[in-house]
Amino acid sequence: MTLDVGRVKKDFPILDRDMGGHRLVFLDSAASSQKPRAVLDAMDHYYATTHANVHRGVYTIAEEATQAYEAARSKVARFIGAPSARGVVFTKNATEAINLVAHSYGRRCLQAGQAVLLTEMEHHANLVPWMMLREERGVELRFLPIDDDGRLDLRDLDRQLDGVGLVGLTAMSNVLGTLNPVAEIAAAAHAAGAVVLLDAAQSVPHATTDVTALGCDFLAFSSHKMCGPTGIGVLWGREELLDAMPAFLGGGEMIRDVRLDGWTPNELPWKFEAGTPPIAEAIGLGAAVDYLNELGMDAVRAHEVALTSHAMTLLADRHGADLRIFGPPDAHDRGGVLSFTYRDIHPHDLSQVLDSAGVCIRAGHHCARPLMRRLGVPATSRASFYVYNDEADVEALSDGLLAAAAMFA
Amino acid sequence: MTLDVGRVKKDFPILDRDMGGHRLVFLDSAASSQKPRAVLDAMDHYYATTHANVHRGVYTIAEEATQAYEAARSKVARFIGAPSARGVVFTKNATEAINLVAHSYGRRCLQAGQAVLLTEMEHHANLVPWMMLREERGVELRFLPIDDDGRLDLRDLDRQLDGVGLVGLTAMSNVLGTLNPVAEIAAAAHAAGAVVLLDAAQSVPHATTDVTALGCDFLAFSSHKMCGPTGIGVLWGREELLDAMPAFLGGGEMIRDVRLDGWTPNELPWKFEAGTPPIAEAIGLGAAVDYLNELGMDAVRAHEVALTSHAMTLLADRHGADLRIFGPPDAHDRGGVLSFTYRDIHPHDLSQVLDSAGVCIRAGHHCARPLMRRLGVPATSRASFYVYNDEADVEALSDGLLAAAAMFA
Amino acid sequence: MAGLEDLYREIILDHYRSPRNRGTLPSPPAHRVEGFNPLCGDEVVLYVDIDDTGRVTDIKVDGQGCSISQSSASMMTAAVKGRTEAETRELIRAFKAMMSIHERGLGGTESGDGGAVEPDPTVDMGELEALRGVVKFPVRIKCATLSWNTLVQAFDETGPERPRD
Amino acid sequence: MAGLEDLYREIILDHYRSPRNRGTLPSPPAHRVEGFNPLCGDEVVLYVDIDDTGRVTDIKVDGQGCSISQSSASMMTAAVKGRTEAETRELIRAFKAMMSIHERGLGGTESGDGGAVEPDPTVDMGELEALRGVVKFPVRIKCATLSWNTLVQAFDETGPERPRD
Ligand SMILES: Cc1ncc(COP(=O)(O)O)c(C=O)c1O
Ligand SMILES: Cc1ncc(COP(=O)(O)O)c(C=O)c1O
Repeated sequence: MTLDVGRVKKDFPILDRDMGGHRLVFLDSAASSQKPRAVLDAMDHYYATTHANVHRGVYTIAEEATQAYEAARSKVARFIGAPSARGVVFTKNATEAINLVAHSYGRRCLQAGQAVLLTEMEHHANLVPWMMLREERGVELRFLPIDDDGRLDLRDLDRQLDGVGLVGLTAMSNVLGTLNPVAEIAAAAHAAGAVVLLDAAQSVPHATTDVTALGCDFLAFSSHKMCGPTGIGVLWGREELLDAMPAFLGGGEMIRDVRLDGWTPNELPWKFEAGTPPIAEAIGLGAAVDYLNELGMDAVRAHEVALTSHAMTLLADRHGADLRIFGPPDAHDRGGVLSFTYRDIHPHDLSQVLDSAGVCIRAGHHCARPLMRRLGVPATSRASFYVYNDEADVEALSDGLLAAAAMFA
Repeated sequence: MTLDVGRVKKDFPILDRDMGGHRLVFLDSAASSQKPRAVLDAMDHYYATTHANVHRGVYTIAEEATQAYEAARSKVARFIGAPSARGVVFTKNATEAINLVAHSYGRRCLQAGQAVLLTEMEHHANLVPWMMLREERGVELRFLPIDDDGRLDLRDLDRQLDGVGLVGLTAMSNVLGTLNPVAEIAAAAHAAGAVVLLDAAQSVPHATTDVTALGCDFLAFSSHKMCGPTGIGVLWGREELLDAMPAFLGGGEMIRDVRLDGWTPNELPWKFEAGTPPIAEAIGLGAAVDYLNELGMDAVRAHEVALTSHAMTLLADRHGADLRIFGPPDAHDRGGVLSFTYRDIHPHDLSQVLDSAGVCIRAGHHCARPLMRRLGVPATSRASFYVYNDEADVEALSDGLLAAAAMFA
Repeated sequence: MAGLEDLYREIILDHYRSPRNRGTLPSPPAHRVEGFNPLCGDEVVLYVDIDDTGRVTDIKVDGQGCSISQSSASMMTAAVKGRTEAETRELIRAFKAMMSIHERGLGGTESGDGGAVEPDPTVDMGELEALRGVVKFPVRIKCATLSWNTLVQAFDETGPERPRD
Repeated sequence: MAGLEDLYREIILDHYRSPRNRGTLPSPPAHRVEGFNPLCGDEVVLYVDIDDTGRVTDIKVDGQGCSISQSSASMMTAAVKGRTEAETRELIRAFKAMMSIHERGLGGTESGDGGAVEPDPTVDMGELEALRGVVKFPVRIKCATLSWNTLVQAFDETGPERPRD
């Protein structure tokens, strides 16, 4: 099955927008993807026919809302190969999901003296929560280094795992595109007695995910990067771990009973969902999962590998040494994310010039400042691909580079 | 200005739904309100024309998305009379807003030995986070009692405030409807050196709010109860306090800089917004604020007082001693929430019978189990009013009670 | 919307209005177990006399709840009194199977399975058949199964003290 | 969408390509101040010699950033070198006023005020006028004002050491 990008583009209403005489060429899906009509309609339909608060109402629409909300949870569970929906917790974004693990597992389940092993290529979302833990509890943080191709350097892994209680790593770098060898690292981590948290914010939207095959213990991702709405993310965790962890946020829904002298937590997954959850957002995410399943995640991945490979070749051909692309040289080793520097034009200026032709790329540190330091650049430009991008979009990118070169020559 | 409920009803698409031959009579807005078309369209339009991640993009749609997101913040600030939008933090719901205060202010700004004063009528959202603090830090919790009309008993307030660092109370009880004398309590609390957190989840949707006049230091509420979408809530706080508080969740957006050896926080309000925020939800909330402003919050309040007063009279007339309504007897002292018991019919059964006629009421403990214990009931039935309810809805409720009486006679 | 008559069968209302085996038993010797539905606050307290062989020699129900949880408890006591552990567990299984057919459980990711067992056609449900309509009202399933889950707990807690059959 | 020519005026590109007063000064005696834009990572390092009266006797810029932040810094150094503190602060005020007209600040709840001051028509902005187009590109305003805010910091930090004028 291959993607019919022409048809896919029609599913995304924003792509019809006129950008001052240009079409919209959206190359920033790694920051947040666009949404297909089906997702927008699912949410609108929900609000227009079924909305009520979930889990506590006896009446019909409350019951329907609850069913729809929980059905979305089951869809998400199947999408990531989770053995059961009980391990799927809805959060507000991937960041909250990681914070939940850092708070609840990090503060209460890590043994005294155990370290946390991260990598040099982590997004701030998988750095700052652990730094907060370091400040508060003195937990040691270690960082797996990267090599010059932007791959993790695992030669010293066993020594680095010694005394580690949790390994937190990204499945795919949002800057380098690097796909990390998660199963291998997870096996080593488990052998060393550590649990593994996978930041899958960049991988779940782009390739088939199977938490069992990956061998991770926690998995965090966001809806808005996978055709779903903003306002919702997911933490999946192994049930034994989630069961043993203390609750994180307190309030309605996450309790079994409350008395003035104490409270008892609810069952999984609700124990971790305090307050009114993102109901319409869950339904939108469920519709996004349906949409991606219809395209087929293997087709999505194949499309992105092909397009990335095409882009790398075309850009190298046309721009030669003016262009420096970071990360693994082979498109099969990476996701559809190209971070680059172009001549000595500042990424902000590059992005501005491209924008005037309707081309959206990101300029900056991509929430990975430690990685920027490691790469020795203050910022990069980044183009990222998704299901609605095609070779014409790569062409537009390449033309924009030439326009910028002319302007700043 | 009075509400034209007939016209208002037309703004809410769900009210057209056919409930097995009945119209939908939605009397559960205290749990979550319905959404007007204008709010749904604002979100749909945003996604279909403007979506991109906020705050970091140079390109046009990212800039527009950022402007729209921040414009929503300014709307919210004006809606609650906040001196500046810098004190308005978007959270996922009111519950997270309260947890933020309990974590960040409670763990780091409360002095050793200081107690927290709550009330017997709090929602679990304003109980459990403090109980967690009690378990973790040994902070003493005190509870202001209520009298038999469901009003706070303030006779002992000064003594109860002695040694208190924070007072957390609801502006309006979600069970009793009681409107608490916030300004008076806040003045006493400040005199005793305590800060005041107002749980305004039930008040902001229903009456004009002015944080300065209320005299509170923190204010928490949810979008989904005020015609806005799920997935977003608000914490407002006095800037001096927020500035002095440590960040809560860590990740992108809330940082100024990250190095492997540490990080520095961003400015307000972003310091408290980790990760991709609920962008479309903020825009929907902004549209809800516009919608409510157009109706006029004074008109909203007047409508609810009139309808509540009418309902209390009509129900007492028709059902006499069969019906026991909790809370203050005068509609002016309360919001549009009626919790009641009817004969000895269990609230679940009552709600089920009403549902069969399209009438939605809530049955249960309303996330206020300690209050249920104080009232000496395991559960109540609750009907709550909003802008789209009218006297015909009260009629339907009353008829439903008679049907239930016939069934369980 | 399913009709109310599917839920509130006459026999259910009868058990609700005149509950069987209502009350308490001295405990010990009776085993006392509490069940609780956190969503609605319904509580059931069972007092069960189980003899050495596991037979339910007496059973009483206390607590409060809606018509469905109350009548289900009442019917259950009538059905299990005098039965052996094996018979009781078989009935519990059959009842829960009847209740879980349409239950949206979180036990599995297959939609609507919830780890449900097919109802055993050889078990005679008697009056309990009247509760079948509850499955059309998913929120109420927890009401109907509350007392049954509590009874399982009673067996599980007392089990180790007696020879298993 | 505003056109690129509003942003990238020829004079801006000229300052970007050939920045004035680029480099460092020995510090001390020069005052060294760093400015940082967390959103894009742009950094500016100013070295300022301020004499006892507050006059800017020399100024150099180091660091890196986009064309807007670099050219704004370059133009600023050219504009303030030799000026008194009062003149410099007046120019800073006028420049920030020009930049903030359309800024969506969070300082106030009135839309788009951001505590903005009306530009002072008596201050001659000279070349700096070329940066006016930046206000049409709100994300870039922070780039344009970075060096100016850093200069304010330099004055604020050194101020206490000298007699105020
Ligand atoms: C008084 C009160 N406080 C807090 C909340 C919690 O709001 P949310 O569930 O949106 O976080 C509610 C609503 O359920 C409420 O009624
Ligand atoms: C690798 C990675 N991790 C985590 C995140 C954080 O996701 P969110 O901002 O949705 O919480 C992102 C996206 O920005 C990301 O790319």
